[in-house]
Amino acid sequence: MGILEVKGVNKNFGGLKALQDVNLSVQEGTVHAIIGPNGAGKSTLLNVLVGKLRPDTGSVMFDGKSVLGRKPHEINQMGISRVFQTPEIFTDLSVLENVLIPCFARRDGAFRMHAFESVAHEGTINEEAEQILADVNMADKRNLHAGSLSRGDKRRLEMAMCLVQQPKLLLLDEPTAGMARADTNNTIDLLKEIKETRPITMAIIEHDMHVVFSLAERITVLAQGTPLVEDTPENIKGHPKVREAYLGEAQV
Amino acid sequence: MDAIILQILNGLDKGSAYALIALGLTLIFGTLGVVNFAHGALFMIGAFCAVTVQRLMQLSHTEIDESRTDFLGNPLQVEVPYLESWFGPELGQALISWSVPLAILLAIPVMMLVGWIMERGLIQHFYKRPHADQILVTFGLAIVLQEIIRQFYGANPIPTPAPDALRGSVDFGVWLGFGPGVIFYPVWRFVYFLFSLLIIGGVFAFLQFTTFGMVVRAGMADRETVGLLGIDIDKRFTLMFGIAAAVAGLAGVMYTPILSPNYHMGMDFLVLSFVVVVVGGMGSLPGAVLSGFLLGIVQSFASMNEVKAILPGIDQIIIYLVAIIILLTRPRGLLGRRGVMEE
Amino acid sequence: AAFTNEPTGSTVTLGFNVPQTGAYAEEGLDELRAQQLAVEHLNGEGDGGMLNTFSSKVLDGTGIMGKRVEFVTGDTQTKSDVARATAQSMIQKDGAVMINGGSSSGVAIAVQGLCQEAGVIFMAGLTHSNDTTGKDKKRNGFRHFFNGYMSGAALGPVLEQAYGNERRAYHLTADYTWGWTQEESMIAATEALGWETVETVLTPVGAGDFSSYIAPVMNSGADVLILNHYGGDMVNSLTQAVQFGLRDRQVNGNNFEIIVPLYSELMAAGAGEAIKGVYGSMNWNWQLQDEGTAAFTRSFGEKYGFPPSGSAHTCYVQTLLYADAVTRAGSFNPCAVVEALEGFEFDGMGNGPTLYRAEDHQCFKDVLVMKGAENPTTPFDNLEIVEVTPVEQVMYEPDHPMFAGGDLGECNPGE
Amino acid sequence: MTHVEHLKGPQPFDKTRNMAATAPKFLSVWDIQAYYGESYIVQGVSFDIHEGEILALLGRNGAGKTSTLRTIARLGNPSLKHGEIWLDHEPLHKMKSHQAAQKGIALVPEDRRIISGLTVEENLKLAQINPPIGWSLDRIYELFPRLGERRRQEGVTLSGGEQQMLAIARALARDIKVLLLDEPYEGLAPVIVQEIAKTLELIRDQGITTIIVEQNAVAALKLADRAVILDTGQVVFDGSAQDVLDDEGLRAQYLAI
Amino acid sequence: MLGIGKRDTTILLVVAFMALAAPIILNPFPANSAMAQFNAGYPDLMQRFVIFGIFAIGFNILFGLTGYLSFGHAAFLGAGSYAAVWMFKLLSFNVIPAVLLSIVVAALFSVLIGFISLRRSGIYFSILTLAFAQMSYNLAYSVLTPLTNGETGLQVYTSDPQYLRGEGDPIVTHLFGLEMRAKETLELGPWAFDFSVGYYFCAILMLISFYISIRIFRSPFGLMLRAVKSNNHRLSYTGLNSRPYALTAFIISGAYAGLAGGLLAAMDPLAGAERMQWTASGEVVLMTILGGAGTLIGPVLGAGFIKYCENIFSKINENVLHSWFAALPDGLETGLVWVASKFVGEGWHLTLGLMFMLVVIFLPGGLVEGGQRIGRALRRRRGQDEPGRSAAKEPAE
Ligand SMILES: Nc1ncnc2c1ncn2[C@@H]1O[C@H](COP(=O)(O)OP(=O)(O)OP(=O)(O)O)[C@@H](O)[C@H]1O
Ligand SMILES: Nc1ncnc2c1ncn2[C@@H]1O[C@H](COP(=O)(O)OP(=O)(O)OP(=O)(O)O)[C@@H](O)[C@H]1O
Ligand SMILES: [Mg+2]
Ligand SMILES: [Mg+2]
Repeated sequence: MGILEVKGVNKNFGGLKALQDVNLSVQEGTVHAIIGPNGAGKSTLLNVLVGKLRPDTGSVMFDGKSVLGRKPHEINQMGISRVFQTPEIFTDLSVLENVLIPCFARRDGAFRMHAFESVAHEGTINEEAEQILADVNMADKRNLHAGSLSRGDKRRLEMAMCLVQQPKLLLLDEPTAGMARADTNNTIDLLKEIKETRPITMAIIEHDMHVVFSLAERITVLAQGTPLVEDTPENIKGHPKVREAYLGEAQV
Repeated sequence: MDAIILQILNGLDKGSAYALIALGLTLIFGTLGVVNFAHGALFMIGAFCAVTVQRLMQLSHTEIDESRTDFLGNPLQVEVPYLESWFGPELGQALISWSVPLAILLAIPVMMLVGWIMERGLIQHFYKRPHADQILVTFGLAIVLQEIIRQFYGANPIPTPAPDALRGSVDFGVWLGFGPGVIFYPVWRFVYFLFSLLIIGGVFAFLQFTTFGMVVRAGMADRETVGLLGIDIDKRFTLMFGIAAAVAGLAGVMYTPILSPNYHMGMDFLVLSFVVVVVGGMGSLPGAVLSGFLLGIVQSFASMNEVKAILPGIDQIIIYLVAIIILLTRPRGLLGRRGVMEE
Repeated sequence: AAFTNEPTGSTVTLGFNVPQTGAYAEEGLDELRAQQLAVEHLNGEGDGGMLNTFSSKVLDGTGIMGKRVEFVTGDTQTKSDVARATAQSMIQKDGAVMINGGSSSGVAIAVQGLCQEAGVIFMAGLTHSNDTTGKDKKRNGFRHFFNGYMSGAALGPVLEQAYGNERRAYHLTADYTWGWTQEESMIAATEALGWETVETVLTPVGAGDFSSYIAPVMNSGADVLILNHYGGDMVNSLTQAVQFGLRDRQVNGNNFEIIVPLYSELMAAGAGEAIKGVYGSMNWNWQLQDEGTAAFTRSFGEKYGFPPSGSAHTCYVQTLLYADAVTRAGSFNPCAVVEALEGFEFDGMGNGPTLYRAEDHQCFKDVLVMKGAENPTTPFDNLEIVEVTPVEQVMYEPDHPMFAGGDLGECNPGE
Repeated sequence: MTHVEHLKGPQPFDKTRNMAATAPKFLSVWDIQAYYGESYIVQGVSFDIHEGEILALLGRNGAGKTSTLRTIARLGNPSLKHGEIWLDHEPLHKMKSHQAAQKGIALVPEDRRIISGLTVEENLKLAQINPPIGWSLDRIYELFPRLGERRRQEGVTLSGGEQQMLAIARALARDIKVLLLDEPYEGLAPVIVQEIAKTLELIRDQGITTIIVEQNAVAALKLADRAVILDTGQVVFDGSAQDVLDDEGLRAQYLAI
Repeated sequence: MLGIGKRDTTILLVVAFMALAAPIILNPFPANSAMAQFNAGYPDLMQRFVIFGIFAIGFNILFGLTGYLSFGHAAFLGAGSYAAVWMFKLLSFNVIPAVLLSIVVAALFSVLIGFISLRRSGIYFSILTLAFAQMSYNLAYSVLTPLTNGETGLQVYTSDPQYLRGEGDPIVTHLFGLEMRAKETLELGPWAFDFSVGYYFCAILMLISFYISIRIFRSPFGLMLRAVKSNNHRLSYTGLNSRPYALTAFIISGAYAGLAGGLLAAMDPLAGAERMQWTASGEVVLMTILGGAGTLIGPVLGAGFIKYCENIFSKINENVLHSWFAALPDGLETGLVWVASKFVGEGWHLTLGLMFMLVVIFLPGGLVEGGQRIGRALRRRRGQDEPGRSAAKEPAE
């Protein structure tokens, strides 16, 4: 029994079958990669997991509880965090504030008044936030407006926002897309380090095979809304169907 | 039965007024995304185009009538319109009485010009600014326009009757098979109703059968990208603004025989027109028109004695009540598009 | 000081609180013109206007009790809140001893209450609701204008003569205090003639388009429509009723008629042709033939180029009356002024002999019944006087049920 | 040249400053300086490209690549305060973005900028409203069959990769001289990346000049003739693509690969 | 100090100083001089400054922080006023129960309206709030007259019960016997300064409100509200429920509006229906934007600005203008008076409209930005300009 169990999930958009009978089991503490051609339904699957979309049929169990029908914030409070494909950050706030918010969310839950405390006086929370910014190499940008960051920096910020929540399950939708190679490598290291220091499970969608094969322990290949194969990285590399449908002549 | 038909008629012409005002507003607000608090002022300026034409046609020279005296006991100065002295009193008066429809000819260029100046001079700098700033600047503009009109025309309502030929009312019931004298309806209100259908149809056709509408919608969603595709969106926005101003102005011109224009009539309509547009759904022209007619008819029915007997005062709040109900049951009004002014 | 804003220098300040923006702006500005003229006359400038015809002769053109009259103005916007704020500023900042003006009952009652609390004299401008000198009367406030009851009482006989005793009336009434008292008064007056009241319908203030209220009138069996509306509402409802062809119709064998209980010159101008032949009442009109009216119309007309409106007259007269009362009392103390004005009888200010009744501070004088002129020669005589109803006919007891419930209270001189 | 000098008026384009190449240069960017509000981001970038060349514009996150492309495409933000851009003897620096586009510039922006509220097909049609018009819709759908299948779907609901295809297709729908690609491979499956690389070669064969910004530097360099590397808004390298591929020191220093 | 940062403390101290010294600061001109027209230091206007300041501060907590633009806040102002006047009518003229009840009533009312309206966002939310407020206004104006006394406004009559009224209690509003209208006038040569009890009562409440608003701005709660404005979507995927945050902000700002309404009644015990009209809701929106939405002090500035125009400019009539320009040659005088009269007195709306436009065109951040620009210009003079590449745009204070 994995920490995340997806069973028989279907999702149609009008006539389009975006997800067809998807079954997926992610084991606690592993890094599970989901790859597949564009439009295969990977992001749709993540949308189902975080409550952005409701599947037409099927069940999604996390940690033994169903996530279906819960609001996104409730799902997050269960321990699922997500990095989006197009960065979702608080563009009007400073970089530091962007990471403070998830810190508070983790400590205080979905809603708490706290109208009379001062953000500046929250010692541990500020420390945590500073620490994560240092981890993603953004400490020097802490006072910038998040909206004025370059695209790569926005992605790093969003990663930081999710990591700082110390979720049980971290969903990463192309976390390193648009990131400079050096930072991609840093990110890989960071994710590896986090995985070693904390009990965290990750599901990652990536088209960058370097990232996938550096991190993943299991890989599910999704094509046209259905899982094609699920296997270890080694086997996937050589899988002829996968090569044809997805990898092409890519060097992996 | 006749009472119901009468209220439907009333609702239709109230509705056509709402729809026409909302149509213009939706072009600016729902399509260009500018919260234009000066829209009422455009309506008002249109109405004053009619007043201006009337005044022009009544331009007079004075003749002294020694046989009568004025309030100070001096010989009476009689104003004789030039039109009367040129064409004789009968024909002259008849011509003057056509000033409201004739004002359409003046209103179109004037309103396009006003729209152009407003957009180029002011609004274009506010497309990217927060809605709050748009509210402040257009509200300021509305006040300024209103005060300017007041300087010229005073604060009192100015009677602007319909042409003699279209004045009175017709026995509409007879056409429907009722007895004579049961359903009377003013001719001018029919004219207004038909006129608004014409304008609404025209605007729809223009936006539907040309790519203009699509480009403007695209431009509103993402000006920058549209520019990258070689389209000069500014020009189209300006034109759109001009059309919206003209629609508002024409609505104003034709409404003057129903409502004597005064300088603050725009403000009086402002809130209502926003309600109509939003209930119709942001960004939807059919929505605005539909909601205009719907609210007009609902309001007419709410003003019936039978209804008011059960719910006193319902006619005062019905529009808002219906607005609340619609917005709560349909998240984006009747036909609103997703993502327009939802943040 | 012995009382609020006791004038200590060589001048005395009056506060003219009128609407200068909003729907009643023109009315307010006309009041302001008259008030300014009154100040000129008090200070001995101009031709003296009604000072020459006023039966009390204590004013001599040297200001009030030798103090030169100055004035401050404010914009009420026809909102009670704002009107109180401007009145406050006149009292607190400018040291005004008297507030005069306004063109709606709500504002008048609100400001009257304020003046009572602050300890200054209030001379109400245009306010026609019975309540101003009825349930909301105050010792420090006086009203020169007539009221809804008097309109009804004056119109009654004229309507009887013109339209007979067998009419059926339909009321459209503005849905607020003034409208209600006006409707009540008109119903009382017309039912006394034997008329039947078919229906009374409340209409929202500022409705703009009254078509859905007018349409049902046609088949209600009524043959008279009474529009208890004022200002823009009256202009619109009357114009639209005419547009619906009501006046061209025959009902119960009678010509359908429309009545507007309260007329004003500006409303008449706004309604244009629609007023032709429509009856209504008025406090005063420049076409009156008495000496006072002639004198005032002349000095106003020469200064501004058009004749004064009824509300201008009210404000002008009240300013003079206040000055006169102070002079007769020999003091600016509001309580002394109240005493001098209560029960004061005079003549020469238009409308013939006039009484400021002590019991309710309502002014009693002749009331005019007007009719829209068929062939006006100038923009100023679109209304004609059809009857000057003598004061006895519009008199009522201070405890008349329509005015009951109020209490003048004590006079308040302030600090 | 200082800021003040610039204010005196446009400087004549320096015709003597030329690269060693033989073909006449086609797009010239000369000392452009651009600001976001008060922040100085593009700090005097200059380079030239010859007709039909592919130039790879590389650099770290925040180096100013996107800003440079946006400046060339004449978008208002960042605002160009100094410098000149010439395309085929046309002074782009004096134009607005729609005029530049009509002269043949096309930018495929980094976040794709698919227009919400419009279908896939409308997004493409929009590109063909003003001349010059390029590929027909049929031809586009032939190249990207996926878009053909989804032509009635609202553009923004496409998957990330599909949106990228649409963005490129939108550029091809116009008859362009210069294609500015901002991270075209981002979010695309490896097979598609290969497809697109082929398409770009096809585009080059048609004589379209291309500037490509890409984090996948190796892929970009393989495709490109020349490379320019930016760092903090300044050009730190300008040379042949092969040189960068060969020079490990350079790559390590500026690209960390 | 007081649990707020140094900069905030400074702002608070400045505001406190300005508020407490207002009777002097606002009366800079000798009482009999021609410029005395511009003096604003009389109790009624000063009270309005701070009361509308409170209204705008509260509104800013909703609009400035969460971005939800309510067009119906006047309903809470009106509800507060009515509640307070009813307290005067039923209990006594003591302001404490009145003000407390006005806050409670407005807060309850805002729970109701907020709960429903917050189901929608953006313009749909604005129109919902507008619709509720307009309904309240229309009902208060006519049908609810027994409760509101309609057009005339609710006031206290001598016949009202006033069950708690003590024997010697004043018959005007008071604080345990201290009359709100009581004032001390300090005459210094030609200058006269009025220190009124009512004003200081309001000013102190304003300072408390302002302090609370600073605390909210700097609190985690305030941060969440700003996050709601910035990216509601992200907020929910971060595990936060934006609805209760927005609703709480709505209720807080409703309570502020109620307090303001209660104070209006406490200073002048009359509550008119037009306090609930859309123009009144619009006014607080304008105040907030004009001053600078989302800034601490902006709304107070905006409120002061608009009330100043309304009360001071509208009173400058031609007579006053003539007295100003009397020294000039006749023709010039008439000309100047003619021009000036278009902008003051009956033309004061024109000035207001122009001011709105000018401020928003030239000072996109409102009056606060004007202040910042002056500050920056001064600093630049002193040569402390920061160097080029600093994208650091300080988040609004
Ligand atoms: N709201 C929607 N309405 C209609 N179709 C949709 C919607 N959302 C997604 N789709 C379609 O569903 C399919 C799956 O989309 P999804 O975003 O899950 O793909 P993906 O695997 O994440 O692809 P990529 O790697 O390109 O991001 C796509 O073809 C897309 O066009
Ligand atoms: N709208 C903006 N306002 C202010 N500064 C901005 C803005 N956009 C970008 N910047 C800043 O300009 C610099 C250059 O950004 P740019 O987007 O050009 O970088 P880039 O090279 O494209 O980076 P990436 O590879 O991450 O996309 C960055 O420091 C960024 O923070
Ligand atoms: Mg995806
Ligand atoms: Mg970039």
